Amino acid sequence: MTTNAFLQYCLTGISIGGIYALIAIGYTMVYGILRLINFAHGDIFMMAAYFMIFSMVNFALPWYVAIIVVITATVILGVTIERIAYKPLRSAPRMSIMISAIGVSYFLQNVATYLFSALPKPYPAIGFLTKIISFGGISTSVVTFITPILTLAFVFILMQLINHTKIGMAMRAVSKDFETSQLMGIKINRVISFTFVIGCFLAAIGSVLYFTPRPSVYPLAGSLPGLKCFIAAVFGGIGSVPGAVLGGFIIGLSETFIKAAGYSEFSDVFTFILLIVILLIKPTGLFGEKITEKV
Amino acid sequence: GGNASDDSAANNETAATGVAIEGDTIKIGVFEPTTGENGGGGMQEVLGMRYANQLYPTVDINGNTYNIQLVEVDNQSDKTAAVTAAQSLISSGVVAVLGSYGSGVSIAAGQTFTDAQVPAIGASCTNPQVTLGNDFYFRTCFLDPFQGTVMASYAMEQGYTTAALISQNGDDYSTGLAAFFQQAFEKMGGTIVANETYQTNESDFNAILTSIKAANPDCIFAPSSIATATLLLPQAQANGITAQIIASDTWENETIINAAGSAAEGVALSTFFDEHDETNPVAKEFVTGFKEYLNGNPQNLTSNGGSDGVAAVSALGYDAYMSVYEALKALDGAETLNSVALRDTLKAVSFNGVTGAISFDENGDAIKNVAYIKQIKDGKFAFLKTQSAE
Amino acid sequence: MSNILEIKNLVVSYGGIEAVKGINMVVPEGEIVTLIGANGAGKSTTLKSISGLVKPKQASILYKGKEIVGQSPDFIVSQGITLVPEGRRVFPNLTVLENLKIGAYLRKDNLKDDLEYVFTLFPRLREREWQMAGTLSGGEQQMLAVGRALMSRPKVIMMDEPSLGLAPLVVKDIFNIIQTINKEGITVLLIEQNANMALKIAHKAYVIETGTITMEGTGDELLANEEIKQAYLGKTK
Amino acid sequence: MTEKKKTQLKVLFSLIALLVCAGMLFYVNHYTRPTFMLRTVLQLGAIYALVAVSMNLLNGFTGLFSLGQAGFMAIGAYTFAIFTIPVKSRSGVYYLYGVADWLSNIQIPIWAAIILAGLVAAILAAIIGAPVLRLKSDYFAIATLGFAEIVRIIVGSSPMNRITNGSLGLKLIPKFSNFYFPFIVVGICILIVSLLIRSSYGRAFKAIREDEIAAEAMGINLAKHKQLSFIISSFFAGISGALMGMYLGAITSTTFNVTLTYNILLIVVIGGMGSITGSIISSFLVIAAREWWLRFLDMEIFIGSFKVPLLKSGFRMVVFSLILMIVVLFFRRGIMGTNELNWNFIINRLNKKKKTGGESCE
Amino acid sequence: MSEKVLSVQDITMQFGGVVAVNNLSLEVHKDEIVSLIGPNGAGKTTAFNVITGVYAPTNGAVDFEGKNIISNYPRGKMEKMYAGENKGKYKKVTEPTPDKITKLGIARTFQNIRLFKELTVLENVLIAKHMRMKANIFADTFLLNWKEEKKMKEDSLELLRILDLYELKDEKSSSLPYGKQRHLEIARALATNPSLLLLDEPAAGLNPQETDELTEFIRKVRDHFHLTVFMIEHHMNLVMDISDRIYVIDFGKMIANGTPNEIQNNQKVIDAYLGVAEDE
Ligand SMILES: Nc1ncnc2c1ncn2[C@@H]1O[C@H](COP(=O)(O)OP(=O)(O)OP(=O)(O)O)[C@@H](O)[C@H]1O
Ligand SMILES: Nc1ncnc2c1ncn2[C@@H]1O[C@H](COP(=O)(O)OP(=O)(O)OP(=O)(O)O)[C@@H](O)[C@H]1O
Ligand SMILES: [Mg+2]
Ligand SMILES: [Mg+2]
Repeated sequence: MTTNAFLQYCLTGISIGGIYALIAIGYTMVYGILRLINFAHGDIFMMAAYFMIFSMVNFALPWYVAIIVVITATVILGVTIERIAYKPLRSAPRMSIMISAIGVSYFLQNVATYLFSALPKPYPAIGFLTKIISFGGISTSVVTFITPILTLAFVFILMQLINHTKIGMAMRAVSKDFETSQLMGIKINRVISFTFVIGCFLAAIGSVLYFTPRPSVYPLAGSLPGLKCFIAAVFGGIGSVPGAVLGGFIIGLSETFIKAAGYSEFSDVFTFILLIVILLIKPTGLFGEKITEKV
Repeated sequence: GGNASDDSAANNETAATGVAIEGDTIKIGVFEPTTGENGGGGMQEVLGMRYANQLYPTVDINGNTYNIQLVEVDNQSDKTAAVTAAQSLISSGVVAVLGSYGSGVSIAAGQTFTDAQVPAIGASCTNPQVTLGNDFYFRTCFLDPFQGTVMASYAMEQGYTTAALISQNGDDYSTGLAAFFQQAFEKMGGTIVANETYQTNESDFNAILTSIKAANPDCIFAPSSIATATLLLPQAQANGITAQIIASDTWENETIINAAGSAAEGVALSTFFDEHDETNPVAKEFVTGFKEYLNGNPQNLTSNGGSDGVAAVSALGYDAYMSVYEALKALDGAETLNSVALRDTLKAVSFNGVTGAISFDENGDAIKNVAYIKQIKDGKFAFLKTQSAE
Repeated sequence: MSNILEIKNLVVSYGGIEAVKGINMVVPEGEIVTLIGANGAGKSTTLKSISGLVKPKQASILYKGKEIVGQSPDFIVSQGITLVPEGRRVFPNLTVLENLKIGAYLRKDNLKDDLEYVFTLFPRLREREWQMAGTLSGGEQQMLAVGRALMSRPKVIMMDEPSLGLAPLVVKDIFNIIQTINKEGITVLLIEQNANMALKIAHKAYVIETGTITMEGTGDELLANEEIKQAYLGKTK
Repeated sequence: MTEKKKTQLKVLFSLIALLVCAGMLFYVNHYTRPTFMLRTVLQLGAIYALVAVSMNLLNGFTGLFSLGQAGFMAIGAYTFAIFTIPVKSRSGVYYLYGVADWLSNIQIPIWAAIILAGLVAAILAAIIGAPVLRLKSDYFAIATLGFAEIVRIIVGSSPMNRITNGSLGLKLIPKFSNFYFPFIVVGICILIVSLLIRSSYGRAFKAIREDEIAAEAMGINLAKHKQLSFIISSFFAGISGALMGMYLGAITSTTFNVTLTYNILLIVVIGGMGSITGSIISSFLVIAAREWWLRFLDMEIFIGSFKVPLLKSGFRMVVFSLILMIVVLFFRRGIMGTNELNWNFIINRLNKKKKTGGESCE
Repeated sequence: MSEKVLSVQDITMQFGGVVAVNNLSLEVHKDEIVSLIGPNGAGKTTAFNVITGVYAPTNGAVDFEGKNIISNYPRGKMEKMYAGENKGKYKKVTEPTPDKITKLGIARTFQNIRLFKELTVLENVLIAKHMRMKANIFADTFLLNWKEEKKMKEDSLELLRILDLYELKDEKSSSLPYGKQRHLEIARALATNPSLLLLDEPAAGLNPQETDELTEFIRKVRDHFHLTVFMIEHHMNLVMDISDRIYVIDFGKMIANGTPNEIQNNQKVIDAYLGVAEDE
């Protein structure tokens, strides 16, 4: 492998890893607060892409307005889903909520097919993001370059929010105990909605960064990234934000290099084996809380 | 559980005679994916069938006029769902079945149709396994070994000696075609310098493309789904890949040009049909009529990906319907009117279709020995040449 | 003295089974009121109903004359009624300091004095300010739970078995603290298995048996009652 | 009434119920059109019932949240297919890559292949179980999901071309020899699982579900019992995979993807985690609803010239997903909860209705 | 004095830097009732957890009925962090899992009740009998061992009858009143046929009256089953009433041991744990 090729792979891996990280945060935060594997998260990400198409193609909005519209619409979608499909099941067994999440996932995929047809739709180009930059033999688009930077910036802000603000404290409290949180005067539904707001906000941003260099949207476009990001969240220890980010980058880089080594057929096999091996060494992921039950 | 002794004669009683034509309606099943991975292409194939049904809604047999009714089911591009979908068609009393887009689901459901003795006519399913050893499956398109060989000869003629392959793991259409191409290309003296695969619903091809770029092939053969094409092309462009990209019939779809834009320029592909072919009057008539049909209903236009481009699969869907229609007409004068008799008349059908003259060989495959090679130029599919397998 | 809480005909059922069957009781402002009764009698359920954690089948609960049935727990807390729940329930993943701060979640003013106050009551907590609450011992967690409740500056503090599983020395501390905060004007509604001590400090007491109130009176009255001695106080040493 | 008499009565009633079921199957077989959709629904429902019960054994009874069922089904289906596709048609099936030499002439009877399918799945479970079972709750779930995906990808990969036919999959798998076949196999398997559940080992599994630490303190060897449950569950998943192969006639690796596992999971949860009869009822209901009753939603229907709104291809799955959500909303613990639809349950229900309370049974 | 049943030798249990139990040694003799008391967080439950195999001790050994059953010394990562005494005294590693310990004849209850909530009272007890079953899973599934199963059931019912739980046998265990749940936990432990019974705060959450009843219950159990009882408790009435001997620990270390009378008057214990006795 030449140095150039190596750098190119690194860039690819870090960039896709950054997007995985953004989406994985959504999984991990929802899991942290509701202990729910939100199977629908990948599909919310897919819907965000359709919102972009509508704003920029059908309503001809300029990209900076469109992005705001997309973020708003995605957040509303996410919060609505939480209200309709998860909130009524707050006191139900965990598995029932999980089935509701699978239901939402099927629902979004099929509604998208029903409304927009299963044919891929072109994702609108955002001028400056698609510009090609090259330095020393490596050529890449702006978006590939800024994705990891944006990811890290968001993660930094998010960590501040969670660890050093009142709402962050409330989120951590709610994640452990609904009833007692209510007794503190915390409106748990608001806090949970807020968690979905953050998750969906990042999914919307992630979708812009993801679909810009892969400009094609179809109803199943969210399912594989969804699964991978979920795996990323588990890698890092589900519930942990820095863990999800690290997991995203690990998956992005490892699958890129495995493909680079010529084993593209087995890239997912390697990823899963890596996951299982890591779990065997650290049973709750890299940054996961140890599940120690006091006897 | 049950302890009653088996009495399989009862099972086969009706099966021996197939499904009879009764009443004044003839039901024809449409077995296509309209959701899932191949939902888009499947829907376009359905559009062709619906259009044909709209043009030829009735048939006269033995002095009676029958209405032909399409019964559509969605096989969800999923092999498990496909079998039950096929069963539900049989259950609703269809005498023939059209479809499906995507060979995998057709292979999965083939046995169901055979068991029920109901003939099925595939439109665009190109895998040899669909009709092989199945007396009730026909198809209106050419086969993958042929298509793979055609593209290999095309590549050779263009002077390409090295090629890279990209195919979808677990997808019989994609891997099958890649394998046929490889066989033919290597036989003709070419070398495969890279053989990459990806998972279903994969949307990031950067790593694969970087490897291929490093292998520096003359051309890249990438048989895949429409969705994959729209993702692969822009990423190839972004990676600065200059090798000629060639592909197969699925790629003849305007969606790809719309989605990939400039990245699609120059791609060459084989297909069944040429929209601009002036020499075939049937095709010419079909194209004008079909465009009107699409534009006449916004929902049709949405289903066709938002444009009125005529996809090859729509044309094949039309021809599949017409095959059954011709076979039904040929039933005129027959004593027993049932699906087995229909199968027998299908064997002898011969007519001028949109995609050329159609008649079936002993396997049930349409006898076609040329493919159209097209190239994307200025955002359009431009006819390049016809190519036969040499 | 006026009644800060009035509970009329409280009925609660869990999936068809009535746990509380029409309880009537009052809590006079500024007093310590205790509820005693066997396990499963419905004591915790009564407190949970007041704080809105369970929705009663029927009831009228007046707080300072205003109906609070049907309000959400966070609203009820905001009105000044705080519950120290059964089994401590500190937030294990928050530090001691954060646990105290979250007790004052609804308040927008400065917390400094109140923190200082809690730390004076429980010097042990000041030492453990930065420790994760999950790693505290049982007694420390109980102190934290009480301190956390105080941080919301309640007018009424309800405590559900605060002495459960605590060492004798700490039990005494807890009862002392209850009296201290009561002297500062906070009304206390207390559930205790340790009926001896509870009745000793209570101004008023109710006995609950299988969901109904069977007896009421001042703490001393009940302490002297033979039936109560028989049923709840056990052998006196 | 004495306990003994009661038990005898229950056995009698159960036998009658069994006969009624058999009779209904007999009726369906002989007096309905062979193309009747009910037949398909019953057969497919039975296969799903078995795999759902096998998943329930793990998830519902032992409390191990596993998402690996599709992987074990894949192993079962492929094992079965590889050893039963008629030798003479092998070259047609492996038309592209050819068949491995050692394989080209092996063909074993159907029943042996079914058992072999279960065994191979069980052996694999034994191998991966030891390390993976150390993981807790969702981490175990993800590890098993990962394992299932690994199996699926490897089965369909090019190095396996000459054994599994790689991406092209296998076809000409022997079909059910008669209508009753799947019901008999599934019936026997579910009977065995039910016997297991009520045995002392079954109780030990439930103890592990309720509280691992207490179970261990009661002398139950956690590792051994979890391993047993995992292996047995995989065995039956393997068998159901074989039946699925027979039902489909043609399989490819993508048949056994994550979605299949999700579908099984939703059957289990809707039926009730920890209820065998719940899983059975729910699989028939889910399959019937999705594959049969809701089909009409996919078709445009005209009444006269009036087009019924919304109906169009794809609408069925939209409605299906909504029904899913509504069902879990109203049956939070599934249709049956942890109860079984048996005589005790029915008697209790009746007693409750009559408000007699009465003494409890058994 | 009669023979030693349990002998805990120099046990240290360290969680990271936290030393929960520090070089603790104690003995329990046949047919005794011995109590372990101490402030919250003193390490009492942890000591129980070590004896029952939930945690492997960092250092030290445990003998049961004269045989060594647990032994460990600081190894690996712990070697450097180890802060306790008696380093190097123990060289053997024996770390049985809890089920092995139970099989040897030590049963326990838990500080926070841990019944199998969804299961009936009878099933709770039957599960404890599973361990001693001889049949393998195959025989058990296909009812080949029906005699054994029948015996198991009869024994369990007999046990419930002795302990006054028979009437409740078909109730879901979580629906029992709290006091009865405590009784059931003990019944379940007894079903494993132990010779040593460890009780962790059996009276927690009980009112004084119920506590008195429990005292009788424990006595009855001890006499009927000829058991040795080792118990953690904060209710001094119960402890002083029932115990033959008492060990007191604080910060993981033993600070006193002796008869109830000695302990009640031990100044160290009063300061750390009991507080000044109230005049009554
Ligand atoms: N969430 C619940 N679901 C069903 N039943 C419940 C629930 N919570 C309490 N119960 C039942 O309601 C009754 C009253 O319970 P409650 O907790 O109020 O009693 P308590 O007097 O506080 O007893 P304790 O001294 O044990 O705390 C009991 O029979 C209990 O089993
Ligand atoms: N798994 C663990 N990890 C870390 N620290 C632990 C763990 N288990 C116990 N500890 C710590 O060890 C110390 C002793 O705990 P233990 O539960 O043994 O106390 P105890 O004497 O039983 O107290 P109580 O009377 O409150 O039950 C405490 O400081 C506790 O926080
Ligand atoms: Mg209570
Ligand atoms: Mg303890």
